[in-house]
Amino acid sequence: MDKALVLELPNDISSIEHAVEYVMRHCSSCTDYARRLNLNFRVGLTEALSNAMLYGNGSDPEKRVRVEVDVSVEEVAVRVTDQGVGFDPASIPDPTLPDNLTKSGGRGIFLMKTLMDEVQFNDRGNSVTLVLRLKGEATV
Amino acid sequence: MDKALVLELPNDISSIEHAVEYVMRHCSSCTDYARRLNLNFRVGLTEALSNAMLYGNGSDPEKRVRVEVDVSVEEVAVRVTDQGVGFDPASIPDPTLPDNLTKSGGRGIFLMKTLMDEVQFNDRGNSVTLVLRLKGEATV
Amino acid sequence: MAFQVSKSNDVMVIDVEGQLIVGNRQELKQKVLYELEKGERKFVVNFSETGYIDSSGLGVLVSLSKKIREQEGELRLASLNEDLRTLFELTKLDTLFTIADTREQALEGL
Amino acid sequence: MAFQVSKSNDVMVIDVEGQLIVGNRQELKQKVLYELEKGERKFVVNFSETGYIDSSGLGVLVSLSKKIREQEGELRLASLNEDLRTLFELTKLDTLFTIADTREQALEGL
Ligand SMILES: Nc1ncnc2c1ncn2[C@@H]1O[C@H](COP(=O)(O)OP(=O)(O)O)[C@@H](O)[C@H]1O
Ligand SMILES: Nc1ncnc2c1ncn2[C@@H]1O[C@H](COP(=O)(O)OP(=O)(O)O)[C@@H](O)[C@H]1O
Repeated sequence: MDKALVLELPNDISSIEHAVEYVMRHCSSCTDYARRLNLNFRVGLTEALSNAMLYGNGSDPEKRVRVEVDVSVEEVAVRVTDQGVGFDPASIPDPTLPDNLTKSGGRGIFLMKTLMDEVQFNDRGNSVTLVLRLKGEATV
Repeated sequence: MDKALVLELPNDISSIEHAVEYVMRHCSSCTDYARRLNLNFRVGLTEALSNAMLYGNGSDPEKRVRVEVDVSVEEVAVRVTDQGVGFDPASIPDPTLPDNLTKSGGRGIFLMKTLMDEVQFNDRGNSVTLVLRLKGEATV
Repeated sequence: MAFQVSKSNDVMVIDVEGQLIVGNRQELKQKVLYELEKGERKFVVNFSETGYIDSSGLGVLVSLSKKIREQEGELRLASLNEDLRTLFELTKLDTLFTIADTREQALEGL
Repeated sequence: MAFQVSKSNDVMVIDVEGQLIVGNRQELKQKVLYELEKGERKFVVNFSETGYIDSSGLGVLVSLSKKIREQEGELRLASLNEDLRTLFELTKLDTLFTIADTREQALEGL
């Protein structure tokens, strides 16, 4: 991944909103895709950042989150890496199953996967790469 | 310097404006200092970034600029580092001298020094730290 | 970013101005639970001024809805824009909530 | 970010909307030099819609002013807000330019 833009964020959930907005503005080729950017990308990145800060880094203010953004004409890719021990994303239950629908949590990774064109975790599970394609069919 | 926020920017002058705006928003304790932030800090950081990209990195698109931001209640400090060979800031002439007034260049470092409370270059000259104090007297 | 609480007859209406996200969901939760404890039972959360809800925002609505129903109250949602509605549809939460097109429609018959 | 060029009698007025900075100073330079080559001699750069000028923006104004004077023309600046005026004062460029409070005042007697 060609690291066009890199952010290292403090582990502070109040920094998420501005960071997401900044990354969105950085993607100047994205203006034609306002809806997919505003909904799909914004939600995907926000979920990845809050998981990194809350679970990966366990809300530890000393820890940091690294965000690598790579924009091309075809796609925008963002990798979010936390300093945690990781987890097994395959173990996350489907939040849309009737039994899970009334649970207050468990929708972050589902939304990421549903809204982004590609979601890839590293083996350890402390780094996730989200890809939104700017050409071709929109899935949602 | 406690690295509250770190940006690694592509060496692209069109990325300066959004980066400056993002850093300014990151400084939430700065809202009481709108004028000093909007004028002094914005100009100081913009000048440091464009010098890093144009001179330090010689407009090379492969090079990168590192921005480290540290905000406390007392001050906001930003370090801008390029991948160049550096220069001797003491050699820069005063652009307000009559002979220099009609030159088109040479005002960037002067403005940085005039508008920020502290401007410190490293020995090599490829890294500058700008400090804006949020308490006490405003110099400009 | 603010939650405006107002009363319309016996219904508490909460306008979400800005975002409902991980950073401020507790504030909404506390405001609604405070009114519930004071004895209020009918709630409308109005999203006409809302830019964005994340998964923890959705979560807080689910948990509030449960708490309100336990007290035999009712929570309705109103004025979701297209993006927000998509989020409810994807997560199937549109089947869990009564969602009205407008604040006025949400108030009708509550 | 845009430069609006309009003509008021025999004066070219350029409105700077947004910023005049390292990223777009060449655009302003080219627009003014184009008009100068076409024979225009009187210029007002109006900053009432300008958020911010950096040192290279100042530099481009200095170099344009020189080029215009070489052709026996005149460049005036107008409507600098307090922050922008401070930049001109700090760099002593307020002594180099005719700066009018408003666009109308700049046009008077040009
Ligand atoms: N970066 C991470 N590091 C460690 N665990 C994680 C990470 N991201 C997610 N998880 C785990 O996956 C679970 C599901 O996450 P998610 O789908 O976002 O829903 P929620 O945040 O509501 O729990 C979390 O509760 C957490 O246990
Ligand atoms: N980061 C840097 N690396 C190398 N040289 C620099 C750097 N910053 C400034 N300089 C040198 O200092 C000179 C003066 O810079 P400045 O005061 O910003 O005015 P200007 O940008 O108009 O030349 C530049 O022309 C350049 O030679």
